[in-house]
Amino acid sequence: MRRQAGTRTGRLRAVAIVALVVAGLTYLVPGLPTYYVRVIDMVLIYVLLAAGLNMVVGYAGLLDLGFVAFYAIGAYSYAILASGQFDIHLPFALVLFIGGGLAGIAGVLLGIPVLRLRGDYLAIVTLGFGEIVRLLMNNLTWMTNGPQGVSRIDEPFLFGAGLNTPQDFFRLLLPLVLVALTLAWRLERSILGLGWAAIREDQDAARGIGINTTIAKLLAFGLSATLGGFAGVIFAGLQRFVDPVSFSFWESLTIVLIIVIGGLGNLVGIVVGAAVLIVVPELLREYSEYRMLLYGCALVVIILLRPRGLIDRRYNPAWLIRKLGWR
Amino acid sequence: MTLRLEALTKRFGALLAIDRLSLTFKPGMITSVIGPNGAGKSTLINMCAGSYKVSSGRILLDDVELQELKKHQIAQRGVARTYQNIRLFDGMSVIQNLEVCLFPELFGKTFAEVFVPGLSHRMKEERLARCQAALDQFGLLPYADEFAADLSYGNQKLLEIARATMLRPNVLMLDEPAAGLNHGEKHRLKQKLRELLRPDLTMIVVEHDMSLVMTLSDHIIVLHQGKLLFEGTPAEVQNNIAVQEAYLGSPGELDEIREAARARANRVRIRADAGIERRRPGTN
Amino acid sequence: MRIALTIAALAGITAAAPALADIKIGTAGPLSNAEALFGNTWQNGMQLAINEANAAGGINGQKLVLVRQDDQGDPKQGTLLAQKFCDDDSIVAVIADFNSGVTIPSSDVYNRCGMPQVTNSSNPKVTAAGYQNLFRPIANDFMQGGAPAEYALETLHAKTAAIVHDKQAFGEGVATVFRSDFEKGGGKVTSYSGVAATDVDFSAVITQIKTENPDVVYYGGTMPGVGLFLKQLRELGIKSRFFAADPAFLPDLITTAGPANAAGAMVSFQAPPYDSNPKLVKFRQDYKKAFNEEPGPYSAYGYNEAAIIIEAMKKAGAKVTRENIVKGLRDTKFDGMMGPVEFDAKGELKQPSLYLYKVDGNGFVLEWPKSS
Amino acid sequence: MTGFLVQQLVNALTIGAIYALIALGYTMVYGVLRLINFAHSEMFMVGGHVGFFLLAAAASLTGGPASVLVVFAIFVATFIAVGLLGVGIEATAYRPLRGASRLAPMLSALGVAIILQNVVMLFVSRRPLPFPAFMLSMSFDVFGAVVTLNQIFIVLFAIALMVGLGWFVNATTLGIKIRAVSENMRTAQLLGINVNTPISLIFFIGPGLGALAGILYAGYYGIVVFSMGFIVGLKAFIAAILGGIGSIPGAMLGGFALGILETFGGGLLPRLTHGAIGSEYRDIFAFSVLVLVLIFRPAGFFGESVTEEGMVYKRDF
Repeated sequence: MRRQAGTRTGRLRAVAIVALVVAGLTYLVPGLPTYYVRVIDMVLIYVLLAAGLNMVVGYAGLLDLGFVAFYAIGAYSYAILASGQFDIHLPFALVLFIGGGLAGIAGVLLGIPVLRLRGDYLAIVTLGFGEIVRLLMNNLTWMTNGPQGVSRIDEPFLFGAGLNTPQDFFRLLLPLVLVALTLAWRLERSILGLGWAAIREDQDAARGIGINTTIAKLLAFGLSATLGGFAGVIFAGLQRFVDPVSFSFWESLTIVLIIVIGGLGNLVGIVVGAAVLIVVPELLREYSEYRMLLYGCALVVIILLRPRGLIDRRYNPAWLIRKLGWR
Repeated sequence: MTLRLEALTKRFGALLAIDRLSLTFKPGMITSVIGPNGAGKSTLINMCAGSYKVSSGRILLDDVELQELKKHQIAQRGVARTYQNIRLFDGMSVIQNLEVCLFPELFGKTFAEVFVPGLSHRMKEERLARCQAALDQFGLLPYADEFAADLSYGNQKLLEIARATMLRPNVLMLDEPAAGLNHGEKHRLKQKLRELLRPDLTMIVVEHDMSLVMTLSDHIIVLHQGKLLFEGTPAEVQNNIAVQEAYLGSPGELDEIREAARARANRVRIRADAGIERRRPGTN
Repeated sequence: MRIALTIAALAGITAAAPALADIKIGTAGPLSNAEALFGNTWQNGMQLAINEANAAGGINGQKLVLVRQDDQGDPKQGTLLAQKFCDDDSIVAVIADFNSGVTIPSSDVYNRCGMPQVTNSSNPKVTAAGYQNLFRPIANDFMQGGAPAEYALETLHAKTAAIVHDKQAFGEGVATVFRSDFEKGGGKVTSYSGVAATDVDFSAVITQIKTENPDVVYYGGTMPGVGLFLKQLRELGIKSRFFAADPAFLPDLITTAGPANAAGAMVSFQAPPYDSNPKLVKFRQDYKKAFNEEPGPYSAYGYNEAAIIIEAMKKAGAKVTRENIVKGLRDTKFDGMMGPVEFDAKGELKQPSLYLYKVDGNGFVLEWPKSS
Repeated sequence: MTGFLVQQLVNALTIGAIYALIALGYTMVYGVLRLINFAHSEMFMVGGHVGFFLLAAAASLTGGPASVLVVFAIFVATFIAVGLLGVGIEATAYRPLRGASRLAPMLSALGVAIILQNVVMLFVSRRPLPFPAFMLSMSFDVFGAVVTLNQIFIVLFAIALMVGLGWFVNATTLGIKIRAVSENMRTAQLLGINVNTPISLIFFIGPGLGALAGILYAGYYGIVVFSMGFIVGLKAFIAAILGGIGSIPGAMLGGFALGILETFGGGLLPRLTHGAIGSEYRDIFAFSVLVLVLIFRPAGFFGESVTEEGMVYKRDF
């Protein structure tokens, strides 16, 4: 706890290291075979999603099994607002905020009725919400094209440059994810983050020390959903095709898997979790149809060996920051 | 501040836990609430804290009607409490248990805290400084970074009181603070409560340990079946037949009262220990 | 473009080199989800074609290899796989994907690396982008849904139709075509309902249909849904003529629904009867020999698609490169197992053929030959 | 119209009975371990396949269609086989995780589900297998509705099983142990009950019933396929929640309720709204009802609804 502000040299070192890593990545990764870059893009998108879900599940202790709904809302906002669907062609940057906003609003709207629910009942209601959203996307054909999906989505433009290769998206995603993680971390250790933790540990006692649990929970739902929305918009921009298949209940479970396997509530763990859960299935590709079988085995083994997640909670961002010598 | 109850009533279905109770708790003194099991002591605290809804009657903090308010609003009005079986935030560190109490005060600044560079750390340090002071006051500073659940039972009790004091309370309600404490711990507790008492603080203690009650309290309220049986100074209470009857059904010596109380205290200790067992953070 | 050239150069070298590397063809389809049967038997069909080509000495001495991948019918994985194939220079052509929802995004990727892509997805949108490297040697949904409508109107003189689809890209696609064509032809659609692809209990919808008592019932969807739907349709005593699309061209349809219930059901398929054409008879025998099971609904298509690529490779001559294969495909002109194959500018089949079969006993008999 | 309604009702009860049987497995496991057992749906699927092969074997032995006795024997055999599978899974994949975060066993169950599904797909059959009808195909006309013998059997058999289970849990010592454990595992332990026995028992009965549901389902629709578990399982779980998870009558009621919701959602909605809301809105309808029920009655129909007062909001996973 008692950390004194780091020395100037320490900070310089930290900055240098981070800058070096980021620069290195932005220089090296695009040099990799495009397939790897695409995989890394996917990992980053799932890091965004997981960081979002983690706010609700990891910080506030509210189990949400329908998180994919917000991902879908984000993706469909870009698909509808930047394609021939209604011949609307808004700029990517704008839709990024619209999509995030819409998802955030949806998050709050979902939050209001479920405030009283806890644990698995909450889980099931959110599951239901997720399915409802997916089914709506599948049924509201006039808006979403139903199962046919929205194709020929505009190529995203950012600062006048077109984003069409996975490399471009990596250059967009890396800083975005870093910012998101930083903010999530600052949020975690902010007073609101502590409030969430208190609600997670003992909601009644949390009220007893004057925490307005209603506001705190709605903020958790809203903020996490917003992140999900961002991820969705970027996904739609990368795929340039969106259909309901991509937002099944299975996706929600994958995101829950990521945060649990990484280490619930630990941002470092989340990054590792996302990497593992996206890369492992890719590594198993050569086994073609045996792939999912092996994937299932891998899941069970990992969970049995490390039920509290791959990354121990003491290796959290604070530890990272100390190691870097920032403070 | 003064806490006044007016014709306060609480029903659980058919059971009448508190029956048209009117009382006044004055600031600057320690008021103990005693009475046999089921007299409605904890119910009283739970209503004042907003954990239970009031069936009828009013709870007035000076002239604010608490029964109208939500639980967190009551807490924000400076009504702090501890729980009969400890309710700490087990998965959080000891210091975080106090830090989070600044939520009502600092929540408005969250946005700035998250987005303004550097501010996050500065605010954190300020908070920690305040909490460390509070911890130090209760001699818990050495445990600052441990999990609340890993503290000894006595220290958990202290931490809970420390947490309550973090709210800068006007009313401090302690539900069986001594239950399960050994002799030395009780002694320290007594001193601590004395230190905490400020002229503007109304301290309410629900306790079974008669020796503690008699030596600690300035004023004692005896409840029986949800009604006020008697109130007065410790001396007056000790010499009151009605009180003894309430406890033992027949007139008896005060030692017997003490005996009964100690026996219960032990039971509580056992239950509470089981409680801790149950609340080890079995989580990530 | 540049990539394609470099690859061309590389491939040129390998072709010249004495040590002959294998020529790889990639394919991606659903192998581990509910559609695993389709994906697997589809790829088996390709395997068969490739085995035959290898038996015949391969392509100018080089052995052909089929790289089978699983996309789980998931667009995200489809694009990842597309990239994987693109990056792998030894892959000179792909047969991908099975689901339209996967092919649409993956074709973007394949197009960037000039990968010759032969697809099995029948959704009209697939070719909307007009990619020059994308070819579809099968009839699209317009044909698939249109022919039965025409037949119902002209041959059966049907006036009313109830339409059900499984809310999937394919099922809804053909169902909408059937509806519009049926209505254009003056027929009346009594109800147009969607069910879930995973459904097995259609009694709710069927009970509704029963009250409409339509002349024909069209089901847009895949197995086992079709079979169960037909079974329950008959069990609830609806005698209307039943139509389904090519996923139902399977013995499973009859076993699932039961011969009595299946009798008279109409199924559209893109190949002439297995016994009509020696190639098909042989194919069926070979398939059974190779995989000791009946061919799946798309095995014949898979075989055909692989055969088309092999044909194009032969044209490519010494340099079996992505570029040359695309050229080869462009001017494909050969008589495939399922009829003449020739592509128009959009990469669509010039003369897509469709046949309507009628369930009779334990088999299908040709009811309505049609070629436009 | 009456025929229409009766028909829909019969359909609803049949599928509802199957949901209810599966829901029992979820509800019992949840009642004790508070675990959403995602693998349970695959027990149902495996059950269907085991039944298929036993019936096929019986047919090849006796030649003609299986007799009542044989069918009964097959039911018992399937129940035991899948029950043992369930016990094995609990011992290997869940027991080591007791005391860990409650999410861990849930996700381990998910992994098991994936494994089972793929094993059946890869090593048994990708193809939907035509399930032999073990019931005489007899049907009656009730108010213009077609009611098959099979449907009647399914409903009655399911109800019988559930009543039997209810009796077992309430009357027998083992059953009482189970209830004790589900009331409060720690107290049960303090009382010297070896909690593993009841838990294993639950993981025997639950999957067993799921497997029977699998056979009934397969017999009713005449098909088994490796992918049949997930959706049905999900719906059965929702039925369990609707009824109030942890309660056996609740599971029963929830099953029938969901069955009715679905069939009427699919059959009646289009009618009432004159096609404005098509049958494709069936699941949305069902899920919406679920959400509403939980919001207004957070513990389902039969679950003991905790009042704001009794509630201790400790972290729950």
